[in-house]
Amino acid sequence: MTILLALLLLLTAAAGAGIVLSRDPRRQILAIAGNGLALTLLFSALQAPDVAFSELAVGTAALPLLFLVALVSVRTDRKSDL
Amino acid sequence: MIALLPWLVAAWLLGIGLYGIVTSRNYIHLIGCLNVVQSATYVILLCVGYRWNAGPPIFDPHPPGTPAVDPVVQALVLTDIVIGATVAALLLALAVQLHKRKGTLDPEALRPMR
Amino acid sequence: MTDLLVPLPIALPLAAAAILLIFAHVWSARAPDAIAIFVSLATAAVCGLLLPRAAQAPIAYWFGGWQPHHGLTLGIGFVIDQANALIALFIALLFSATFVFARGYMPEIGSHFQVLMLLMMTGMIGFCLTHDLFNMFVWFEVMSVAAFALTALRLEASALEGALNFTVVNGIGSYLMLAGIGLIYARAGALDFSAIARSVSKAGGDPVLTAAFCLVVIALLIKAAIVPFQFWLSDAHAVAPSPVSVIFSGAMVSVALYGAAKLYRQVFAGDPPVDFTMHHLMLGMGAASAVIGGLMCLWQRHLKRLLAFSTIAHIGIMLVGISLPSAAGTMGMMVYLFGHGLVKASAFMIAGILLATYGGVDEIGLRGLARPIWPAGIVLALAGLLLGGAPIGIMGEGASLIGSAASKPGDLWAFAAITFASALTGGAVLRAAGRIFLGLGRVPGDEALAPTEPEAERHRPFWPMFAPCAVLVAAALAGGGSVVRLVQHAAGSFVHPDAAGVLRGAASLARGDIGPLPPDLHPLVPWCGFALAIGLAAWDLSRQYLPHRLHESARMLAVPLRLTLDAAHNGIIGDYVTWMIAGLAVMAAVLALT
Amino acid sequence: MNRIARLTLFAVSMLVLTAATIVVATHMPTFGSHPLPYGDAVNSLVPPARHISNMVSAVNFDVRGLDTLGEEFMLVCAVTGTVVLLRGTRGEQLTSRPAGMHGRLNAPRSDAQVLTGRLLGPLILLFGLYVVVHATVTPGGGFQGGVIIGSGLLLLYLCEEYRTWRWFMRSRWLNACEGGGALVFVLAGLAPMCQGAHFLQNVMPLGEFRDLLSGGLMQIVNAGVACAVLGGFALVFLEFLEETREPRDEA
Repeated sequence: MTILLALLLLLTAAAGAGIVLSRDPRRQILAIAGNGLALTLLFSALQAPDVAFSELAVGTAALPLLFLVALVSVRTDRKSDL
Repeated sequence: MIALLPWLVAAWLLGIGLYGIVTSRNYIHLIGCLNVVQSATYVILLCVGYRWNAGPPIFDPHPPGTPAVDPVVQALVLTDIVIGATVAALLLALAVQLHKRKGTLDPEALRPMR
Repeated sequence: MTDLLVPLPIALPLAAAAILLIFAHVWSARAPDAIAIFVSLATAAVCGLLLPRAAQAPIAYWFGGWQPHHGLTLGIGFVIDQANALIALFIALLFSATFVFARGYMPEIGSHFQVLMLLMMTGMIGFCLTHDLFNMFVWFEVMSVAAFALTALRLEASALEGALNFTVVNGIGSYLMLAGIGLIYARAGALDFSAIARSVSKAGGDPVLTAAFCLVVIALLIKAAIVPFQFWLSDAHAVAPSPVSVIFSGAMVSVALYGAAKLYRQVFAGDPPVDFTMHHLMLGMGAASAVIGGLMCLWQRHLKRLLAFSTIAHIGIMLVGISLPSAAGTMGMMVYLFGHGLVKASAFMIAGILLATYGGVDEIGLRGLARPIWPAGIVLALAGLLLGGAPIGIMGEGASLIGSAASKPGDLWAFAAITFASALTGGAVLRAAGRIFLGLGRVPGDEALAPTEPEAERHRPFWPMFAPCAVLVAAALAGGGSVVRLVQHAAGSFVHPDAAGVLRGAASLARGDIGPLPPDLHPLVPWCGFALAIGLAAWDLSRQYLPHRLHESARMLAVPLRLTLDAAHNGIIGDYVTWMIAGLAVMAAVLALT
Repeated sequence: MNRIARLTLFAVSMLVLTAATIVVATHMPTFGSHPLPYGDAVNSLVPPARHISNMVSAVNFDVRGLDTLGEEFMLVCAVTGTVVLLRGTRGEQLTSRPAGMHGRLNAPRSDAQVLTGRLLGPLILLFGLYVVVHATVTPGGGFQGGVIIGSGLLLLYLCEEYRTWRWFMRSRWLNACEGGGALVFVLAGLAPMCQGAHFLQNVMPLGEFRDLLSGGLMQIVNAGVACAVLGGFALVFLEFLEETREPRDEA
């Protein structure tokens, strides 16, 4: 259990760094979804199924979708520089 | 070591998120970094309420009275997740509109009114 | 009866906001305005009814009926003492006045403007009344999120940028606050103020609790725009719609500071490192905010931006009041909060009137144009006099309380700083009033061209806009004595809360006394600052009559400082966040060195 | 500040803060084995008092229900703000009607896409509903279910025609759903006061332990939260998607 928790904590740290370091917004969406997944796993290991569930719904689905839709809106814009 | 790890991971997330915000050249990327800062708070809160060899605070198969982790912090994190998602939506809306007005998402290309 | 009243200050506006939203497509153009005015007045009435009850003994109310038992709090409580009730009443009244002022402001977005404003009011009231740390955070967020959205309402590029900076900086602040709450929970295992206070007094000097205090207070100081966390404020206030700026400056920033005072006096009272942080670091930060805000204020020509910087200065003065060891400082801060709120709200309303009538707030561009609406000029000049430190009205009383608390040998520098700062802001506002409404101070050459983008707000009739701001400024002038009496009574149970009583389930009026007030200042002292304010205004307005070289050399003296400060307020979010982190680091370093 | 100055200041501050973090971390209570008086009290007192097995839901909807009330209205704030900001240039008229048929978002869907969507869509909505009603028994609840349904509606967009989707998604319905859910929550708080109880006090019959309908007032609050979250998320997605229309659609 100890090892698993430690690994998951490190995974979360890496996933967070992944979001920051993926400077291209398109790639960042994947990183955000990955971070959501890492947090979901961590929360389940911390015996928080309710929170893991919402993180799954929000962090891996709704939030990346929001970023995606926002990015599409920006790219639809004529003056786009992306 | 495991005793310190949760707090160090939380501090790391806070620090790397802030680094991302400070150096970001794209508002959408910056909003993603803000989410990293926020995930630090999830880690702190849930780790504070954790207890070795305890089950989830849901007494469905097992009867009430079995050792369980703290339900209060979990409720707080649920609230926190909503806050994060909604603030992100609001920020994205601001960024989309700003891009319409200015044609760029680079924070350093923007100068508010003096 | 009391039990029926307590939840209403939040339940009423929440229900009204929900109803306004559900039927958003049904309302006629005027209905949302009328509903919002009615609901905010009703909320004020409820707070008014609670006030005398709270004066007898603080009202403790447990939501969901989860009374604490055996000293353990499960649920969330509201503890309404006289100070909380007063602030809630003030917020509701200020919102009522603002809704009257804003009638017909943004008909094109339907009832959404009123929904957001009502929710912001609820957030502030909940923030003041609650007795639970996380609940305080939730209401703080309600207030913040509404504020973020309202800032950008005009959808100009500068409004969007201002709102983005505001949201990101304050968002980071609220996550820091949440991290602090996590640390407190780890140590105290509780979220109720009284329960945390009990743990703090047991674990005196614990680094975890000190760090938690810093994190939570930083979030509040970011919202209160204290140097070096102040950068977002001038960007946001200057571009927000005028009714929203009225609320931001009049209530939002000072309410956040009130929260900080509450945490310090009621939760972390007597913790040595916290005391040290407050009395040394915060005192310095307050004085720095006052001076930097005052200087920047003097150098602005965009009236709303000028007023925004004066808010930074006056918030700094309030922080000085809180961080002085004497309880009279805290009491002075509360008096000052009401006075400043009323004055600054009316000043921003005048700016709104100018925007609606003349389509601009550039001081030089409007020179002499606003003569026809001279009553507004009188109000702006009165606001300038009060901001400048004239020892009259509520602000004067508050300033003299803070001043007398600061006039001890070790703190005299802080006293000098706040007197100087308030003279600077007063001078700036008086100068603007003289130039815009009297046409004084002709400016030669290219300076006369407005560098700011054109902006305008929806034209509305003058008198309905003017009435609320005249009422506010009249209240600020006339209310001095009665507010001081009320606050003096309230400050007793604010500074010495009955924590044990709350945990038992029945709070009683504690030792109801803040000790002897320090002796009053010499009656001439406040007039000195005031004279400086008049002098500053006169200097700039009469510059066409002064020798050019004299004026020019005085200006050149200030240039290096001005350029440095201007360069720091550059609107780049990365810089703002860096300054914020630097502030955090300074705080940590100071604590580590002791 | 230029980039180098900013990074230097940032690095120096972070160095100081790292030291502070290490000091604080070594003083933190031991991870996983320190007293949790609040949580333990909830775990031991609430199941007999409220007859439900999911303590997180109990804290969210009952013990600390006021937090959730505030959170719901914060959601309302953020959604209202997002809607107002995004609508700004289009105006509401264009949002309440679907845009013209031309434009890239109305690209034809393949049969496989339509089929998957028609099979998967209802399943997701059902799953969301299941999550909502099981709030008091198993993990999940109004919030999670609301998000699932709100985002699941997006699936309809991906596989059905734009017109069909817009027929489902009318901003005034979603508005009413969002505001209505929030109003239900406030009323659920006010109603017990008619009986002389406190705001949000759980005075309804509590039902059997572990029963689907246990928890009394929590069920109503849960339903309100689900509505508000569903409406809010769907509204945000709707407005963002409207934003992706080609400019010429608006002519």
